[in-house]
Amino acid sequence: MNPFFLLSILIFLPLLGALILLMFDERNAEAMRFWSLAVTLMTFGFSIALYFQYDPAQGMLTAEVKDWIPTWNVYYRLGVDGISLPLVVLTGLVSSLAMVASWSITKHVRGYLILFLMLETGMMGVFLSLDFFLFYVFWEVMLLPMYFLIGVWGGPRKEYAAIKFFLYTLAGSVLMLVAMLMFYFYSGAKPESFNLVALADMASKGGLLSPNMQVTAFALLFIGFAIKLPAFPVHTWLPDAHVEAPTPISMILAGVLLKMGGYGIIRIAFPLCPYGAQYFAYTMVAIGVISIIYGAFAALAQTDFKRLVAYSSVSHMGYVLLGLAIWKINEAGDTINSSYWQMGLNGAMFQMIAHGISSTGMFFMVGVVYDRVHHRDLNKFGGLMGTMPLYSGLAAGLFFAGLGLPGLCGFIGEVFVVISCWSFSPMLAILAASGVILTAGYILWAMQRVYLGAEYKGPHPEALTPSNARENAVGFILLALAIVFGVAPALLFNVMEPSVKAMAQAAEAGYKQSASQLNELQAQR
Amino acid sequence: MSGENLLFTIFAVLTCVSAIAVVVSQTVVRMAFWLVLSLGSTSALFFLANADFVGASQLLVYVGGTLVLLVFGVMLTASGPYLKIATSPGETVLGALVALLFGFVIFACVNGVEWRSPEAAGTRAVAGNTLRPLGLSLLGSRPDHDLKDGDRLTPGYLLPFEIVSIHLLVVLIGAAYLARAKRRTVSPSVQS
Amino acid sequence: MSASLNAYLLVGAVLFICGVVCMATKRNGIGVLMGVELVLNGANVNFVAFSKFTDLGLDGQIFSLFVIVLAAAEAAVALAIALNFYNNHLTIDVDRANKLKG
Amino acid sequence: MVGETLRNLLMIAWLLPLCGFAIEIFGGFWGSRKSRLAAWIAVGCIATGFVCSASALLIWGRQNEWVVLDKAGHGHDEAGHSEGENHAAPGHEGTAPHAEEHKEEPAKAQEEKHGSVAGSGSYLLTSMEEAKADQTAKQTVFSGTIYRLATFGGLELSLDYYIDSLTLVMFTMVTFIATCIHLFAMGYMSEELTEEYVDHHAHLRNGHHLHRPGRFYRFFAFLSLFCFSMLGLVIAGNIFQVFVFWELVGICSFLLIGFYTERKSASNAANKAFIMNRVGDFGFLIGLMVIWTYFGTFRFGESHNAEGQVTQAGLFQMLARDEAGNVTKSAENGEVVIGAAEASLNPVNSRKTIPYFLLVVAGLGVFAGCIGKSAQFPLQTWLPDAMEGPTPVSALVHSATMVAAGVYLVGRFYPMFVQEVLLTIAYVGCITLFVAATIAVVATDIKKVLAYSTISQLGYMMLGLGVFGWGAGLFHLVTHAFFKSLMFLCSGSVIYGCHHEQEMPKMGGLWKKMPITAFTMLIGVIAISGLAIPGLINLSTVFAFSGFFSKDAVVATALAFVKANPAHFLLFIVPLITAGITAFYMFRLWFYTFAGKPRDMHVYDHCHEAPLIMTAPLMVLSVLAAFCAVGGEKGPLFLLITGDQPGHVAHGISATNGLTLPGHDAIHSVHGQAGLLALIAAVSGTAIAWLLYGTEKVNVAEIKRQLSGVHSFLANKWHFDDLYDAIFMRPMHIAGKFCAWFDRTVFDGILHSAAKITVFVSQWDRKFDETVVDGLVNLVGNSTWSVGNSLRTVQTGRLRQYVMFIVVGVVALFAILITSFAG
Repeated sequence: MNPFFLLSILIFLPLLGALILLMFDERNAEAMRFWSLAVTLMTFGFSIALYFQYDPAQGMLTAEVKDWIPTWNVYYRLGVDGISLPLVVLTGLVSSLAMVASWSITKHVRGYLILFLMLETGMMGVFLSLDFFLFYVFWEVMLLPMYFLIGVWGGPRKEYAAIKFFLYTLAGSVLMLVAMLMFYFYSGAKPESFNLVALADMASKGGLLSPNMQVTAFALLFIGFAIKLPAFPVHTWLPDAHVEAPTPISMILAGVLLKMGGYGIIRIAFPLCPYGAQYFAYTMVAIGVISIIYGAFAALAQTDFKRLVAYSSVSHMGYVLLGLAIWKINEAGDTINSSYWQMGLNGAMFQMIAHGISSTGMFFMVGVVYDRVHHRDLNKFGGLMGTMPLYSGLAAGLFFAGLGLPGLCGFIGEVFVVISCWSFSPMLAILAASGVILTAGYILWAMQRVYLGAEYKGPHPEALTPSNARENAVGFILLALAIVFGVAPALLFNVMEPSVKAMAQAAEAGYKQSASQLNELQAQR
Repeated sequence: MSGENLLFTIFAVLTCVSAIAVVVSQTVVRMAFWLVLSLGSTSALFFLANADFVGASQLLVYVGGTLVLLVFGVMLTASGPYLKIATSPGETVLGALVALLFGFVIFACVNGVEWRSPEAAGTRAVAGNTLRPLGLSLLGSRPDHDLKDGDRLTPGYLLPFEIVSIHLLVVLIGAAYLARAKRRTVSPSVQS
Repeated sequence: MSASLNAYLLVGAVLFICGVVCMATKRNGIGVLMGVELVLNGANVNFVAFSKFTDLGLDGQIFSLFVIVLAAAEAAVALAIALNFYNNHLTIDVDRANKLKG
Repeated sequence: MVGETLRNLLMIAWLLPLCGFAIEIFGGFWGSRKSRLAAWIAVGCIATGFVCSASALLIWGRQNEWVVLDKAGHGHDEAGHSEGENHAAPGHEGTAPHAEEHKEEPAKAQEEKHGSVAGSGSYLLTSMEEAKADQTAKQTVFSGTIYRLATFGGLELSLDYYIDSLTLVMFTMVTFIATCIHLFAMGYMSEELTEEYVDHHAHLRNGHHLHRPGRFYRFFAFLSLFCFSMLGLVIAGNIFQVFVFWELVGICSFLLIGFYTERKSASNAANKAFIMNRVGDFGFLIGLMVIWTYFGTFRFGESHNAEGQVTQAGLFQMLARDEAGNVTKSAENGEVVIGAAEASLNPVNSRKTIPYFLLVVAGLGVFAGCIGKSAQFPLQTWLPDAMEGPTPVSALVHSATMVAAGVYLVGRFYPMFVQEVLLTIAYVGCITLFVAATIAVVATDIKKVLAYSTISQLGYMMLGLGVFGWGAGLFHLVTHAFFKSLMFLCSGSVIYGCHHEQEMPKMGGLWKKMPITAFTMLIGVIAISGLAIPGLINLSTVFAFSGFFSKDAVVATALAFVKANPAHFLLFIVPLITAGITAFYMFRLWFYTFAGKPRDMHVYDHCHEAPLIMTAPLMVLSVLAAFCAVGGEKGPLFLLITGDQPGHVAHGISATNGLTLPGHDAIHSVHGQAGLLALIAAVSGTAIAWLLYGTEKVNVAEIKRQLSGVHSFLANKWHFDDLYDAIFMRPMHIAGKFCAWFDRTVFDGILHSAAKITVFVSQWDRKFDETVVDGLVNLVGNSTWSVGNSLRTVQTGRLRQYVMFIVVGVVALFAILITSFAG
């Protein structure tokens, strides 16, 4: 199939599916679920097709450019490269699995499914758009369904969580909007453009923004994306949103939405303001390290199972930020740890995918027991290994993946990021490495309290029936992927590495240009 | 005083006097009579002003049609006390005052404006036998303009003509609908 | 008194003022209608006079023709209304038709 | 070609257990809890692995014509006779019978031909096998890449293999012991072959014991996974791969310790083991980071491209050492030179040097991992707790193989360690061996005694490595693996026979009930104690079991070290004393358990000897425990292990400043002295044990009472657990609570107060809106309304008036126009 066409299909197929859902009989929830599952699976299938069509050597595959608002030079511009492709496939996968997990939703099924599919459209759009304006639109498109999905189908404090999520994300996107307009009006691009590829190209030649402007623009973008990531100290929306969201939405939230922060940084913030990125590199790494440690400590103290997993996300996403930013230069403006930085970038990208798998799995596993006993108090579990052996085995596998066990996906991302970090800052590297102890601590402790032990200590012990085929299927798929990526990370690295390398080299060149401009300015003074 | 001027003076005076008579008459029937007189003499004025077709129409339509209609109306409604509804003296005085004021305004306008003569505009004044040019202009051709400019055809009054035709049809139907005999639905108590 | 433009216009003015006063003073609905006819006629006289004495040309006559036709139509409808009014209110006094009073 | 064959064989041995694991865990054995099939699969896999490893060892030996064994013949002529005699002796870890056959002729033939070349075996690190035809015969080290994980610029991460004599010995040893233990476990775990297993150690809230289905298959699956991980660790050709499998053995250990998941103590112990290992791994990771950043590669050996050219030097080649064995320092900045061969072989890094202290950090980092894994001071506390696992696990994982991995790694990574690191290793080992031995003296749980003994012995190995006895430490590793697995299995047999009674005070006199166990255990005890009979055959030899030789080697190296560096005299005194303590507590264990009168008749009456499937491995292992080290440092095992020892080990390091490390000659010169001292210590320890526990003439309880302070100190394990609880666990939990609190109160507090401020502001805003803005609008509206209201009277509804108004209006307009224009 024509790849250009494929990209649009990926975005709009879920939306089309949502429209067709309107024709279903309201009472026939089962049919609607199957239809939505079929739509998400088709989308996933198309993303797989894209994966196989994509040739890592060709770099950015810009496709599908159409006029949208020609007066403002806004285009419907889609494209895919090694950075976005894995995330697109991940989106397809997590959506499908979350849809399978959505069988437990019985309230307003049609509305739920429609919002769900709209959400998928938004997510796909964010990862596929190459026009900043389009990106921004999809970013917002994804926000609303999420708000309703948490606010309507959530837990007891759903309104609070939904509003918190909404406000945080909105605050981020407002900052992003400001930065976007900076690029548009102050970029020196004539005619003014939102074209990310063109802007990145200009930036790498030093012609986009002046160094000082880059610092401002980067700070704006970074805060916007850090909220989504989420990084310390703007992470507090995450535990609430995760805890209150229904299981499938938690899966999507952890599996895909958090990745948008990292994706935004690597796709927009770094290429467009390399000087700003370098300016904030140490800050970013420090924030990453703090997120790792702080998230792990906070997770250690939780008694709510889902909250623990949520804080583990904060901790794990800290590695992403860490890996992205370990870019060190010397006085001359040359990058001195080029290979290590690329390793860090790749590791961060891998960590995003790995976290997408392990965290999705962990949330799903929490959801499975929550569906049965309707509580999440860690101190009131125990002995699930005896009553639900298969489920516990799968859960253990996924938790180990989150723990960063070799052979499972979490290890590669974490370790690659950490060992490449020394070249940037030994102290931060050591702090980041200490995260492995804390991670082991909270994950093992949680597992001990939930799965191990002689007997279940909470309410509704009779409801603890062995997991059904649907749940097992989701668990198996995720665990299998965790193993596959843990054993054969080259599957991803082969796709990502060329694009990441190109990005890094462009950023290095752009920094050098900006730095020399700055030097000239100072010399004139 | 030429014959034309004489005739004009006679009819003009007749027209004005009849019109004033319409105003001052107290009964509807008399008003109708004076109105016929006034309109008839107006048509004579039209003839004097070289507007023979308009004058004919005036006679036919107004004097022959409209006034008959009015007279019918008078007859249909003129039952006993309503035949003569007196105007209050105050209103009469007010009316006279207003008439005077308004008359002053119009007279002032008429006399205060330097009207452009046809010679100054370079056009031919309309003279005699207007039936043919009127018909042509209603059919879309303006002989008075077109002949002068030679090659330019203006649309004339075909479209207004058609609109008026339709309008008349609609009015016909509407009038028939409104005036058709029907039962009285409103009880006297509703009237206040 | 010569048949000049001003003379015609003065005749038209008299007709017009009479019509207006008629409208303003007659309480009989039919009387009001007659006032309207007078006003229209005054206008017609002016049109025709302009047609003759100015560069208005045929347009003046055509306008007066339209006015005549429309006046006829108006008269027909107005009479129908007057008759309806009479049927409903058992009077033709226009002062009784004050339902629109604010 | 040989390299590929070796690689393939070892990979089969390595990957088979993984296949076994997959089959056992996913094979649906939960449907038939009474089936032993899973166990047979596991045994089959690991036994095949053993066969492959043994054949690999043979192929390797034949390929290089047993050059390593020949080296000894050349180096120590006077030992030639005894070596020849020892050939006949059984032993040498199972492959010996075959190995000996092949060894005879080439060994003689080589004496003339390649004697001098073989002396520098470690310089033969030319790993591409077909590189030079004439060297092929003597090549002993093979390395290469199995599988690439990722490449970034010049950095490459891959799974590699690095095969030398140490790898092969470890492979053979691990697979052999694992096979024995698998077999033993089939008997030991047979209670799990049921649908209704009653766990007497897990109590439900209603006071009943827990009933659950048996998990026989799962145990063997975990064992197989462990074997896979352990072998992966041994074959690893780069330090990163070591780390990968390091973690994997850690998780297997976690799974196996926590095998009885229902027991709180078991899962606690599993967690403790894993987390303490992670603490060590934290250091390991730091070491990895330094190495990665400065060397740009993790590989031990050189990397090659498809044509066989060397593309990048390995770690071992990069660190150059001068004649004296010191690392080469740059003349410019005093930093250590990297990549002595060709600078271009290190394409990643522009750095050509590494600061010396970072080299120390890297070494200490890697060693920190070893501390965790090998339960060295200060991370030793997890190992005794790990005895919560089933006894075969203790035997395999927590004595013979996994915990020895730390020692193995120190040995493997030896070329990268500088003097300071080695000294640290030595002191850590020294402290560990003493602390653990003292605790073992007062322990009463049979497995705990063995656990502390393991820690102590691992300390010996570390000490040996630390004082430059590369061969001695690893030699002790192998011999210890045999006798300690033997003793653990014996204890397993006792526990099995006594129905899961582990407390020695309840035993006694079991000699009569379980003779095989008691006898094999005695062999193990003698071996670990280091008893020997000198001059049985002739004056220059001793007759002894394996433990004597290896411990002798360690002590001798320590003595040589102390002679060179008198300031560190403790490094010799402490192990010497501890040798006595070792003999004491081991014999205490044996006397306590097997000798004397039964102390608990209930236990005694129900006690019985284990079935053949459990005793057979005991007997096999006891033979090996006794004789595997035959010949001592001139015996085949030691020579095999040291075949590829790092180049600078043989000569020692004579530093101009800092530590002097002893070479082989120095060690050899003090060998007899050290052996005698160690023997005296061991004999005295044995004698005291016999006095206290064997004869029952001395009142042990009275001694205990008089030394109650010391006793409780020791019984509380030197209060390490309390200490760690106080300085690590509690602060960690407090920090966790603090973070959670901080999140809830501060961050959310800021958010909420921001929200409150917003609400407050909006309330004012609302008031402003309602009063000012709405007021204005209302004002306009109201005034309009009132104006309209006042004007409504104008709307009379009278037609005629309207006409009048129009007229008046027109006139008025006119008047206004006129007046305004006029004006």
